[in-house]
Amino acid sequence: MNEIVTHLSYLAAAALFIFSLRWLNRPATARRGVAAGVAGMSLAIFGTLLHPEIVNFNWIVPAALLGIAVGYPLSRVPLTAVPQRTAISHAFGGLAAGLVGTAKYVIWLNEGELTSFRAGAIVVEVLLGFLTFTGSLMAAGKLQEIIPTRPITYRGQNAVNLLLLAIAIGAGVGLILDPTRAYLFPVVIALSLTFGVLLIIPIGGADMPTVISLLNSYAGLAAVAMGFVLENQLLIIAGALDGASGFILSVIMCKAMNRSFTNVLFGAFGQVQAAATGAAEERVMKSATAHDAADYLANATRVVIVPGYGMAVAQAQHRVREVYDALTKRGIDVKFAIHPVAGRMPGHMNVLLAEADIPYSSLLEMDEINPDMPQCDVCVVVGANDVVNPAARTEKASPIFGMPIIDADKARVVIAIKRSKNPGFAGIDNALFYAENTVMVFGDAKGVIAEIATALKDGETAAAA
Amino acid sequence: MNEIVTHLSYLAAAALFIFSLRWLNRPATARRGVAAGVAGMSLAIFGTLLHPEIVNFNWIVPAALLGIAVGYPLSRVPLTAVPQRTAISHAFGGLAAGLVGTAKYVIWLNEGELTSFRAGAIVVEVLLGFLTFTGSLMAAGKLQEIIPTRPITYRGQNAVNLLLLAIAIGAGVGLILDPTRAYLFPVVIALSLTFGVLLIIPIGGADMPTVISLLNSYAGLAAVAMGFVLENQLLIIAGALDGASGFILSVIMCKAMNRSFTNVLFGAFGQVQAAATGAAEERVMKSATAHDAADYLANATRVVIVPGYGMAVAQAQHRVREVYDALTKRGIDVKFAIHPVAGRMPGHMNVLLAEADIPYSSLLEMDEINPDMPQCDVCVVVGANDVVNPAARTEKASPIFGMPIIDADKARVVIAIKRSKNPGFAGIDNALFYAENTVMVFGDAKGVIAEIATALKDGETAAAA
Amino acid sequence: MDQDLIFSMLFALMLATFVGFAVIQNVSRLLHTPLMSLTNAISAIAVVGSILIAGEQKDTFTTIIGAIAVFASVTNIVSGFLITDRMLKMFREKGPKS
Amino acid sequence: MDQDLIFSMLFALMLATFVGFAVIQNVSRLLHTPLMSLTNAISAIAVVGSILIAGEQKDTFTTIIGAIAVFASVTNIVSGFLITDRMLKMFREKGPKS
Ligand SMILES: NC(=O)c1ccc[n+]([C@@H]2O[C@H](COP(=O)([O-])OP(=O)(O)OC[C@H]3O[C@@H](n4cnc5c(N)ncnc54)[C@H](OP(=O)(O)O)[C@@H]3O)[C@@H](O)[C@H]2O)c1
Ligand SMILES: NC(=O)c1ccc[n+]([C@@H]2O[C@H](COP(=O)([O-])OP(=O)(O)OC[C@H]3O[C@@H](n4cnc5c(N)ncnc54)[C@H](OP(=O)(O)O)[C@@H]3O)[C@@H](O)[C@H]2O)c1
Repeated sequence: MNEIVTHLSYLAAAALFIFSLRWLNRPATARRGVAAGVAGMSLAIFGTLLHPEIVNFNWIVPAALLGIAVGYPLSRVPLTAVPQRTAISHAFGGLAAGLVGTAKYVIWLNEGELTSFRAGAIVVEVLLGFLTFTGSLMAAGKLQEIIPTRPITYRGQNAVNLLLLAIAIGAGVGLILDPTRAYLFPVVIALSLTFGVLLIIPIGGADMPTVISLLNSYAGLAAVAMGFVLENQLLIIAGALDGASGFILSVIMCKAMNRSFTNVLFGAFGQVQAAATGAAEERVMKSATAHDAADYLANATRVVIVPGYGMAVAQAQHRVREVYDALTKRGIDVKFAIHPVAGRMPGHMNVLLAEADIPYSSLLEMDEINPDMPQCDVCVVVGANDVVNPAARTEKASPIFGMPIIDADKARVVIAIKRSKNPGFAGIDNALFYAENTVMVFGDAKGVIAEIATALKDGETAAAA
Repeated sequence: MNEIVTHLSYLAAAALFIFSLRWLNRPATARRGVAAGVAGMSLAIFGTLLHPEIVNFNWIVPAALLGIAVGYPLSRVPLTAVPQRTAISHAFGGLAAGLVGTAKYVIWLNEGELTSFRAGAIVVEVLLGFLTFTGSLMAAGKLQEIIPTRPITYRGQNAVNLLLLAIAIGAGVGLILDPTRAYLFPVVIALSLTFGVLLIIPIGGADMPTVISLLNSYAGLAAVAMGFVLENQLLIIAGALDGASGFILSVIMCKAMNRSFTNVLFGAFGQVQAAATGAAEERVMKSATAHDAADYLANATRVVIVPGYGMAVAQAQHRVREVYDALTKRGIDVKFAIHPVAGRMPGHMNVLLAEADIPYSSLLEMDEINPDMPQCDVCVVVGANDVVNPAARTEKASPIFGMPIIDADKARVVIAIKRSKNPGFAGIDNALFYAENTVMVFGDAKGVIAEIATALKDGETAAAA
Repeated sequence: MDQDLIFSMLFALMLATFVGFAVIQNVSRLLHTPLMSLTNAISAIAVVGSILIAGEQKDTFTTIIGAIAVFASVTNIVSGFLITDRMLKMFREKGPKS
Repeated sequence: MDQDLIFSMLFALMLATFVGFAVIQNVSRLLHTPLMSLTNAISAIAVVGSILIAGEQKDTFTTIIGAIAVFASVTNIVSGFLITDRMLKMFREKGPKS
């Protein structure tokens, strides 16, 4: 009887998870999607707690409470830290998978219930799980810049990795052939943990978001493997959904950067940093004050704002909103140009601007806005860099060559707001900032934008004077 | 070993079926979809033939050959007969499901392997299977007009049907409670056969296409039930795909006719025939010759052609193509307005016009073309009637009230080609044909259009003269 | 027959229904007639069951009706796929000629 | 463990992958960040396995790592769903104000 209830709740949970993602297709139904997800998860847990094998909750309850205690604060991090949070929770996911796999192995080993199939499934689960664990921690570290974001490479790196991989596979096969070869199991664990580290080390910080999505799908696959271990379809389905999502997102990002997976994973992207920035100093930038910027804006009729990672760092979205309001109040048409990889996550800018209550009807995707850029009077680049770097169009040599960009340079006047002459995430110089029609306003985005906003509101601008 | 091969081929088959439908999303990949379908089916059969239970092929091979012999001609029917063919093959599908269910019952009964679950699954399979069988035959008959297309109703009809349904369910439950109650099985079969007939009788010919789609999904569900009987996931998946398709298509049709399922199934739609046509005679129609029509066309700049069932009956699509060529050669812009339920199947007109090699870029859906109708100089209605009947917009009383239509009446001049003053499928009068700006050209569509085409080609039109 | 298998079939049904709706909704209106005949052919998957019955030959009665089922399903497979392909052959991308 | 069950799981995997791709591809670009955190929460379904291990209590070692797994999964569930909802709350349809 209980068993049937469990089965039914798993069935319902799987369906709810699918609806959950389905409803995420547009903002109107998105929150219902979350509700469905929560319902599904609750059903899954409920169904699990009915399992007769569970002798008591003495360990489960405290662990769960601790999880809630840690989970809640993790959900309140500033939006700029979302990528790191995501990475960390992938780490947790991977850890859980790895541990469950290990436990199952130990239990079945003692009970002599190990089949080759089970051993195989466990090996895959443990490999993916622990690899995701350390890999995600590394990624989080690089995003938080605790670990040097530069790709770290050394001679024979690939050789070493391949060797380790070979050993890991060997050990795995060994376990499948004779599941009781317990001594091989720690080897698999150790190797997958090391592997996670070694795979991330040579990848530059600029590619971490892509890596995170990839780890996302690994975590999903680990869940799938767990499903095969526990003979549980719900795990397989939820895992597959997760895997698909992570995969699709990373593909989208690679496309938006015009890079291949292999290039992202082994390209050691972002090394050129030093070299590139060296060249920067020679040419001159025209710098201006926030007040000048306000004047330009006041006299424009069509304004396009290009937000980038800098806006996120500075938490400037609310100030940007003030400028948006001030301008629209003056009857000036203001649009936001959202590059698919602006910021550090897909959709990063959308979330920030939504937080600042900017109607998403005025957020345009790159492809929609580019044709209109030549008609744009003033283009304000708020802490964006790579996504408006014309080198992507022109310089074959550039590491971002071929990456579709927002044609900020086509605007009549470009106002670029950033703190310094430093390059962006890709670590390369940006010709836009030296262009004829560009003026730089140096300073923290939040401060600068705030000044502009006040200038516009007090109407103490050339136009109003 | 064999077993694994079978499992694998079923798995691959299921995936191929999904791709098959996926690739049908656009004409470019559609034929690949058929290839995938064929591959999937071949794999499924291959995997099945490996089953050890199969003692010999003495019965299978001849039966299959006979099937090929009958199937081939069935695939060569004229496109106008496609609805009937579809109905017939649903009948075959239902029959197969019903028979397999029956056989399984008998076999398991003798071997004493009947469980309640199996009995239940079999009952569902048999019910749906045989119901689809007779129902589809009836539908085919009505479409072929062997059986009177008028809805046949009598007092207490629903009461009778409900009673039968109750008995059927009772018998089914009886079998589930005690699967060995063999005497109940024939009752179920008999009832489902009768049911198929009774359900279709009260439905008018005009609704047969919707009914066919519905039967399509019943056939799918029967396959699903068979899957549960044989514990075969491939059957479940293929059946579910089929069920979804049939359901979606019938919903689309109902929407396009602004009718509800219940109204379609129990509305006895199309009875009003006689009554409605009675009114027709009073008002006058302006009739004209094919030659006049050619003149109108030659002097137009924007022409819209509205094809309907009549074009299909007359097989006039190739002549229409000639007119299309002649007009475009004269630099006249010609578009086709396709109503979602024009003809007798969803997409009926698209297939016919595609057969006549008319680029589908010039086929516009109702919603696309309606806004432009007022700018249309001449609208040629070729054997269409209900789909251009303004009553749907104006007359609350009309059975088709609220059905979205193509606004032919908004065109400057309307040329309507049909054989007589008879009403269309819905059996109701059409004000369009009496309108100020409408001229009727009576005659078989093929003949009339052919005349128009020659007139246009020989350039012996008012314009050219 | 054990629960796990029953439920694994229910899972398949649930998932396949989602797939079905997702896939069919993307089929171009242009191709709804071919869609009908294609799903038609696919639903002839009943051939699997038919072959088993006609092949097991437990007794004459079931063998005969099994054979009839094979005949019916094969008919659908052949006619369904052939007519679909026949229709699709007609759809060719091309600009209006003049 | 018998074949039928293994294959029924493979069927589930195959179908779920199709569903996943179909569903995710329809997610609006606007919501890709929430999508990441939502799938994140969903993949914490590993909680099922964790609870079983921590509940069976076969031996201290497995019980402890089971408990750790429960902790890790619950953390993801809580933070994942909460942050997703927090982000989505910000998306409100409205015309630009003036
Ligand atoms: N979004 C994704 O999913 C994703 C995925 C993979 C990779 N990426 C990469 O991330 C990058 C995104 O491009 P992006 O243009 O958005 O960002 P970016 O290229 O990293 O440039 C950010 C700019 O903001 C400025 N900045 C930083 N903090 C600031 C502050 N407090 N106030 C004002 N300015 C500040 C920095 O210049 P200063 O230091 O001089 O201030 C920097 O030039 C691309 O290279 C993309 O390939 C994104
Ligand atoms: N397509 C679908 O999926 C679907 C589904 C459900 C219902 N239906 C129904 O089917 C109907 C379709 O509307 P429709 O306008 O396409 O067709 P219609 O309303 O049935 O009208 C067809 C017209 O063509 C004329 N006609 C017949 N044979 C002809 C020939 N050889 N030459 C010239 N004219 C000929 C008939 O008039 P004469 O007899 O005077 O020639 C008739 O008025 C609607 O009522 C719709 O609801 C369609």
